[in-house]
Amino acid sequence: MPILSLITFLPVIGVFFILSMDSRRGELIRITTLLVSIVVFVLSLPLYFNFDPRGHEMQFVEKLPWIPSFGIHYHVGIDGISLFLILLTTFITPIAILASWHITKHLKEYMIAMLVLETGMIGVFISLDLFLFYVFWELMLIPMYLLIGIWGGPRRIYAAIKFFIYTMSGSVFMLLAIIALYFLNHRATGEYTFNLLEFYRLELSFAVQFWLFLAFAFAFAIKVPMFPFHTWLPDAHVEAPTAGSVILAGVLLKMGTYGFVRFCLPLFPAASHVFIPVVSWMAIVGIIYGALVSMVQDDLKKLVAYSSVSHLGFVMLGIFAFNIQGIEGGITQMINHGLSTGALFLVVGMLYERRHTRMIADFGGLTKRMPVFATLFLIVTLSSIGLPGLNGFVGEFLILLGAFKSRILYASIATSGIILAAVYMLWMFQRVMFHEIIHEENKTLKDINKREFAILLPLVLIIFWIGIYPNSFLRKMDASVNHLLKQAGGEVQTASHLQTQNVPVTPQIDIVSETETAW
Amino acid sequence: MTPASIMTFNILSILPILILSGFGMIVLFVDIFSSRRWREKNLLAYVSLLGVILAAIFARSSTGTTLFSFNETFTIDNYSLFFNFIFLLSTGLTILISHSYIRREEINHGEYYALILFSTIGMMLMAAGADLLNIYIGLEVMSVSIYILTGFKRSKLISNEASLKYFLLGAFATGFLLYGISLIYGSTGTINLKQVAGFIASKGGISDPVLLMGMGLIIVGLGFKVASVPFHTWVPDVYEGAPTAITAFMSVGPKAAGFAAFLRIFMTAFGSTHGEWQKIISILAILTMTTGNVIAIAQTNIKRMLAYSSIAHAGYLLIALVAANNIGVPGTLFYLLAYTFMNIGAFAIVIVLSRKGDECIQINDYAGLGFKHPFLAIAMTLFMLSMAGVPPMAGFVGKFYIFSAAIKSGYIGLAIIGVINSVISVYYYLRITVIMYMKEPAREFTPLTISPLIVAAIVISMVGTLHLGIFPSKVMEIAQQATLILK
Amino acid sequence: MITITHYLVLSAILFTVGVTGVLIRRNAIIIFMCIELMLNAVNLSFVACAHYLNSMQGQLFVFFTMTVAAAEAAVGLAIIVAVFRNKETVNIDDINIMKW
Amino acid sequence: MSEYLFYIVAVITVTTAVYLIFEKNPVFGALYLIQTMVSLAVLYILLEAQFVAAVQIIVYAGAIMVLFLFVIMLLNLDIKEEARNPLPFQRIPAILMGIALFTVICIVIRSKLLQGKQDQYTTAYVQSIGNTKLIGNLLFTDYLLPFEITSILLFVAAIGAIMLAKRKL
Amino acid sequence: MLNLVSLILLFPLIGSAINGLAGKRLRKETVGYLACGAVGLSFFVSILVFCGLLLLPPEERLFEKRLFSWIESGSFRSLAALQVDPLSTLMILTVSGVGFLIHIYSIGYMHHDKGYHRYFCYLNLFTFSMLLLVLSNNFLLMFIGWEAVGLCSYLLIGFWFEKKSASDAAKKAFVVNRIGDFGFALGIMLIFLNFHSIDFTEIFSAASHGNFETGNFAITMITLLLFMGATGKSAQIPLYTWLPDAMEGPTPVSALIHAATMVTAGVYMIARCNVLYTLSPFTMTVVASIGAATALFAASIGLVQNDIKRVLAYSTISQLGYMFLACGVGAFTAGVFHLMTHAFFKALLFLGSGSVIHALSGEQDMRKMGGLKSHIPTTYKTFLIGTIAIAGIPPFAGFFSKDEILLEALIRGNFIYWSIGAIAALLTAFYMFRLLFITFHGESRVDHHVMEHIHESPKNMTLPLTTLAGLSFAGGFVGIPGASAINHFLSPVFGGHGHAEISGAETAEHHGAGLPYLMMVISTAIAIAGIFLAYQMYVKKPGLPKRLAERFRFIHKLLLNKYYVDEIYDAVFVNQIKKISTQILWKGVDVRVIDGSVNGIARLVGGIGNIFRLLQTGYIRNYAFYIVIGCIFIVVLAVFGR
Repeated sequence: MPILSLITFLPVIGVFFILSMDSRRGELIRITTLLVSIVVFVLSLPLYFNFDPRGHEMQFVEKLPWIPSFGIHYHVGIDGISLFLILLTTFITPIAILASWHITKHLKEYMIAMLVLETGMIGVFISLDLFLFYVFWELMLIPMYLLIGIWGGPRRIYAAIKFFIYTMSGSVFMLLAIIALYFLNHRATGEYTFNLLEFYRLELSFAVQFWLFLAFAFAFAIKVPMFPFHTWLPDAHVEAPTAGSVILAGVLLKMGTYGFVRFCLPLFPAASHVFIPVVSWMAIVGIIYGALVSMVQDDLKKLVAYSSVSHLGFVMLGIFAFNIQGIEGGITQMINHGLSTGALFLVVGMLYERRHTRMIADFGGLTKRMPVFATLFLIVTLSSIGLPGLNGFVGEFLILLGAFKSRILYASIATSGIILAAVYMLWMFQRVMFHEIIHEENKTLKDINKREFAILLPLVLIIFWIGIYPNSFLRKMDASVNHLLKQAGGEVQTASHLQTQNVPVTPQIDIVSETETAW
Repeated sequence: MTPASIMTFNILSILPILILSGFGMIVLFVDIFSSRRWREKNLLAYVSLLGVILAAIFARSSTGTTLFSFNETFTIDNYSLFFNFIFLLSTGLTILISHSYIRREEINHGEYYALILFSTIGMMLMAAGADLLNIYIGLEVMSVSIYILTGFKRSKLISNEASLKYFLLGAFATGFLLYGISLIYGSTGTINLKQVAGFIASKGGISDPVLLMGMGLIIVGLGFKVASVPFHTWVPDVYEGAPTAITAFMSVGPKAAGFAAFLRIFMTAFGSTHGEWQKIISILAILTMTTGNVIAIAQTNIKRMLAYSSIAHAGYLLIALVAANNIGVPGTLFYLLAYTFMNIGAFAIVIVLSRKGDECIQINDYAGLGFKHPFLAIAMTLFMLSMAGVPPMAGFVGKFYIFSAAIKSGYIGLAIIGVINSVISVYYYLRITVIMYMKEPAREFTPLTISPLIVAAIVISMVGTLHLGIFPSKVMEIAQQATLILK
Repeated sequence: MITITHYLVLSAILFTVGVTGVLIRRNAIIIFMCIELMLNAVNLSFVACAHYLNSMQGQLFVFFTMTVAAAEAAVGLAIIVAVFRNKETVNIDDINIMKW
Repeated sequence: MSEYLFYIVAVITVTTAVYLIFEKNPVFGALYLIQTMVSLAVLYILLEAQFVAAVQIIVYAGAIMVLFLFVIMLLNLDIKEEARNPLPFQRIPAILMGIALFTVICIVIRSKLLQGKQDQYTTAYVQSIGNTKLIGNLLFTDYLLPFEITSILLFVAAIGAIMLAKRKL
Repeated sequence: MLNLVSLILLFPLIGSAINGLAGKRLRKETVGYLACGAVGLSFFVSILVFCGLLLLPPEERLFEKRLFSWIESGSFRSLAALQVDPLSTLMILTVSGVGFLIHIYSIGYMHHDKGYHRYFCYLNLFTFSMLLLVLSNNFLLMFIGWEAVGLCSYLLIGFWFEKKSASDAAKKAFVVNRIGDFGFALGIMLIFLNFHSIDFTEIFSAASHGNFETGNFAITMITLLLFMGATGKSAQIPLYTWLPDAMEGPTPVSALIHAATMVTAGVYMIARCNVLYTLSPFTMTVVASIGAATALFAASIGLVQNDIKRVLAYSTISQLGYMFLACGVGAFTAGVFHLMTHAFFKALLFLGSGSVIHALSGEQDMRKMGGLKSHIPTTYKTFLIGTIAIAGIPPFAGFFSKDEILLEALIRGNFIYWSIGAIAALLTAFYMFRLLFITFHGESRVDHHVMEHIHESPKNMTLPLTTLAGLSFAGGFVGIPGASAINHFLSPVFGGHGHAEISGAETAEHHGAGLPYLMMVISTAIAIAGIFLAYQMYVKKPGLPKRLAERFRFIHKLLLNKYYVDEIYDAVFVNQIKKISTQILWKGVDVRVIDGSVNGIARLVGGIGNIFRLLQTGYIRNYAFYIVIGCIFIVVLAVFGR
């Protein structure tokens, strides 16, 4: 059964269902969308159970010619790395849809956007053909852009455009790099293809790797977002509707880090090694910087958004540790961040729905009125802080351990991020949930209802699950990560000889031999 | 070639041209003899559409063959057929979107359709001409028809002005083109493209300044037609002033014809001396893209914005011309086809939304459209995103081919500037969607009367845009086949 | 001996004068006449080349150019007339509603 | 002899052309242009292009320029251009541009010309058959298509002239 | 019996879960009994485990119970496994035992509180975390417990979250602990890097088999980092500031934090890693110095505090300093011993003070107490016992342990350690009795309203008091010098080092056998001196303290304000960081620089567009001019550009 295609395109089929519905029948539309997304989730579960953790090869592969004249295929498959990101996507989407129950403005269009978004997101993670990947990569941009721009807050237009243009400006360079790879591959093998697995076999000169890495990394760094490219994130998060934020934080940001793992490292190992210091320092600055700026925010969503910058910094640090702990930690942390930050946005959204404000100063003392909510909020907060026993810790610890193994200094500085995490998160929690209630409006707040509980509970359960028994996740990715390390040149030590090489200051790219020019 | 040489003549090769000219006359006759009521019922449009369809059918029937007629001054090959198809498509779509527009603007005359058909003949001649004379005559037939069509709203000063500007500048630029042809003729002794190529081959490259200057002047003349900077200045004014349907037509048909001639001349005649002109064209490409995109950002009138966007697209196409390889040349064909769909689609929506006297063509007038007219808004979004180069729309695939071509031939800097430009372009294309979906309407929408013809045009454009975006393979293969002849 | 260069220089002079005229004149009709001058210059160049090349194509081209010029003249003058009807002027500096 | 003729005619041509671009009154402008065209016709004869020379006189100087004059009269335009010049800065650069263009062209055409294949239509050959006949021959063989297309062009021009200039449709 | 060990963890966890999830719907009694029962059962199992361990020969007293593999990644492996050995057994007995008593006490103390079930949920969770900490067999699992106690302290300190001070204190506790955890985490990583394992047994056997020479840099770094963790958790300089603030929680919580759980974790951890620490003399010096300094420093602050719980808090810090001093000089047994006795009497003192506070309807300021002796006799008596114990009067528990530490400090350390310890002991005796005198003796300064409600605490509160009083009295006998049961018991863990008797015997040869006894006398004398001084100042001449305070106003103020450490931290770190974050990073770098440049580019492009569109003048002549320029340009490029 072409299960990957099924889960990818089922939402699109759902779109057609919804299109046929009367836009006045809101409840029907909501339930249909939810059902579709749940079905997708259920269908994605066999991926986990039938996934063979022993092999690093792509599994559930489907390959059909798409644009044969260009060697472009509809080629999908997953390994232990993408597996969890797909599951995360299918898991987060129903939750996000459930969290959009209050949407009444243009509901039909909203739900369509959600479903198209899901297709785009899954597509990104399963594509093994770079052209296909790029198509999905851009495809998911549109619904997200609309979600922010139509259903967002007061500065939504600015945020939406910023989001779109930031991502676009990164990805066009990636497109060029993909095309360059295509021709390089042709020169090496004589075959025209966009097959990622074929590209893995390429042996590129350092100069070429250098530039291509830059192009790819630029696209991904914006998406992650890494430090100097992050400013779209707070705006996008603040303005996006709750579900938008959840998906943005839960899945979209992962595409950047996933891109590094899937493309930059195995395709350009030598360049990746050379860039370790750069990326690591960007990650570290992101960790500390995100945390510090997060600390002083007075808008809840902005705070969580900046905390994402910090968390994703950890992921990047782990990935560029170039050892198994770091990368496994990084992947785990991707999932963790999706869960806990997604949950935080949900929580903030619930507060926003009640009070129509996100200013921390407008809250205070909510625990008294909303004990259940407080408990769940606390768990989520703690997960975000990285409390041992909850999911965040597993990822962060492995990342730091991995980073520590490769560069002690980096890890030591980065570890201080966990202190800051506690500071900004707990301070926020304290200001929102503790103290006496000073605002009259807060005195009549209702605790969360069943739907909201149903939204948060699965997240919390998985937060505990990963925290207590992470091996059920780690085991599945072992083989893939090991293989990745092999492709990427293994532990960082093996790369030392690369750094002593004479790196040209501005490496020249030579894709085309003269004979190729004329046709 | 003796004076009494036997004329090689194949009726099949000029059949589409004959059909079109015949239908041009028929439309005029029908216009004279039909009653007002029939005219109201789109009769003229149907007749001309019939002509276009017939022409297309007969053009289709000669695919795969290469026919030289009139002693190799005129060729029907896959290349010209591909372009014929683009021209007929744009003509057909233009006819579809014209009807309600010209009725609203009270210029519903048979001459309108006849001129469109005649200008299509000019384009076909440009694409099929194997010597410079044919190309020149084709260019003139096309241009003169369009000068008239531009000024068709003769009671409107804006239309007169556009017409005058287009005419004066067009004639001026044609002067340069002609001068270029005369220099080429003087240098090589021939105006036949193949023979020019042969001359260059026999000399082992161009060293003759006269020939080089001729080539440069041809770039000027054709650059004017395809709206390349700095010969683009007529574009915004003329696009704004012309009847919107004609603007749509102008932005695809003549542009495609310009590129057809451009490619034919530079691939066939100057193909072996790629190095002589790639630098010039690449500078033009950079200037064209950048100017078009940057100024488009500052526009508030949608027709003007689309005009600058059309300039920018010409810039992308010039990249492919620079690359001039087996991806770039068919890529140009593909891109032009895609551009036909998306641009006419966009103008169709502009027509639907505008009022008599070309009101409501400020971008801000589209505020709140998104949920008031979801179909139109979705279609517009689709076209805008396609032009911005977002997958899975045709525009993306087109750009993909063009950048691939540039990279393949090693023009990485050009490709980088190209993608930066396409990021800039995202801004103004997105602005349309922003205004449609995210702004509150400034005023009530008066109910629109939408004729089925224009809906058909929009739907065809949408399907075309999506189909070319998702399944570009077939068309690209055909385009690749088509351009083999240019070698 | 009159060489082709003589003719070409003469043609170049005429062409340049025509171009300059287009650039500096403001009366649409005179501008149009300047364009005609450019075309004439080109024609001269064609005929001269044809003569020295012992070729006929140049003369043919000139024939077509003239035909085209006639057609253009008809259309162009019609346009000018149309403009004049609405604006009461043929001064192109007054004809710029559309800009920027 | 023909040398002197060339120089005389050339001077006349250039002079009238320059007069054209500096003449304020369009009527005189048109007349100067007619004179230019006639001079060119003389040159065509010098170049043994009798048919073209005839057409030049008949079509160009005769038909087209009369049309010009007709329109000038129709619109009653025999007045001077207004003194108001919104673009006073363009005059000098325009003339400089013209000179630059001319310089460039001159530099270019100083190079070796006529490297192309010499065709068969030598003076003797042409004279043996006749210029007009040869042109006619070519027009109805190789260049039949453009010839026919020009009919469409003229048709279009006719339609255009009517559409645009007719007072009432 | 040892297999039951996982039950020790399970009971409190279940108790916590039930109370947390369903406590709201349960009856108050059920909640209380459930919680107490859980810890009680846990205590009971601990005893069984203890017995089970005793049945084994001393060398084999090490038992591991593997539950499941927790985190595995490459060569890194962390099991969820429990380790039973004498040290952990001692700890679980103390923790569950004292914890049990505190639970019972809480039933009465918290009876009126609305968050009753929440409280017990946290309390059980706290016990669970601490038990996990001491039972874990590797560093990472220990780290879970380590952080979890931090979390529980956060929850409990901030239990009355509506009070700003409480929630502030809670946050402070967690954050300061996190700073320590930062070191601890780095320590774990460094351990893994050097030992390729994080299992205690593997690491310690590797370390003790001479793979690392003494003074090894890596080991020194590891131990220093771990010690950093310990300073956070066990409230040592410079990370002690959270502990006094932690008084904002309910009093039994303070008891739990100070006596049985949380703060002892640091000491436990260092004792657990004794093998590593002994390999690094430098770290040992650091530990001892910080311990000694803290002991003195905290004691000096304790002298002038007026909040009854605050005095006790500083006394805890001071006593913890002692324990570190002991560990730092290598006397791990003494440290652990003091940990245990301290658990008894500090729990007693806190619960006692809780009883006082309870009686006075929540009043904590000693200046508003006085003369309570007769009103709450049981509390008084037990409190007295506790005070004597902490002051170090024989034969109470505190005496033996403290005396041993001082002795070891002298023998293994140097005179300075000893003298600091002695001065601190003097101060301890003084301020504890000051507390006792001000609270229970002299004139009553209690409000009228409050006075009317004064009552002795209920049975379920006094019962733990008396039990703990008994333990405070008798608990020291397990460590009588010369026949120390605890030494024997712990010797498998501390092996060749940290064993008082062996080393004691060695040193005895140098210093003569009489030294221990001499020291006992001296320390007793010191304690008595302190008590006497307190008696003189607060009972005999109540005006004297005030005069002294005026005389040494600067010092008094300095002490009263706790050396302004909090203020300095605020000024130097907290405020600066906030300021930098807001002004420079957020509004500067983010908004100005990055967003500014991005928007600037956008504006620039738009601006260029607006300028360039002006070239589009609308004049045909201009357009023609552009064409000519372009033409010349192209021709020149084409002809001459080659």
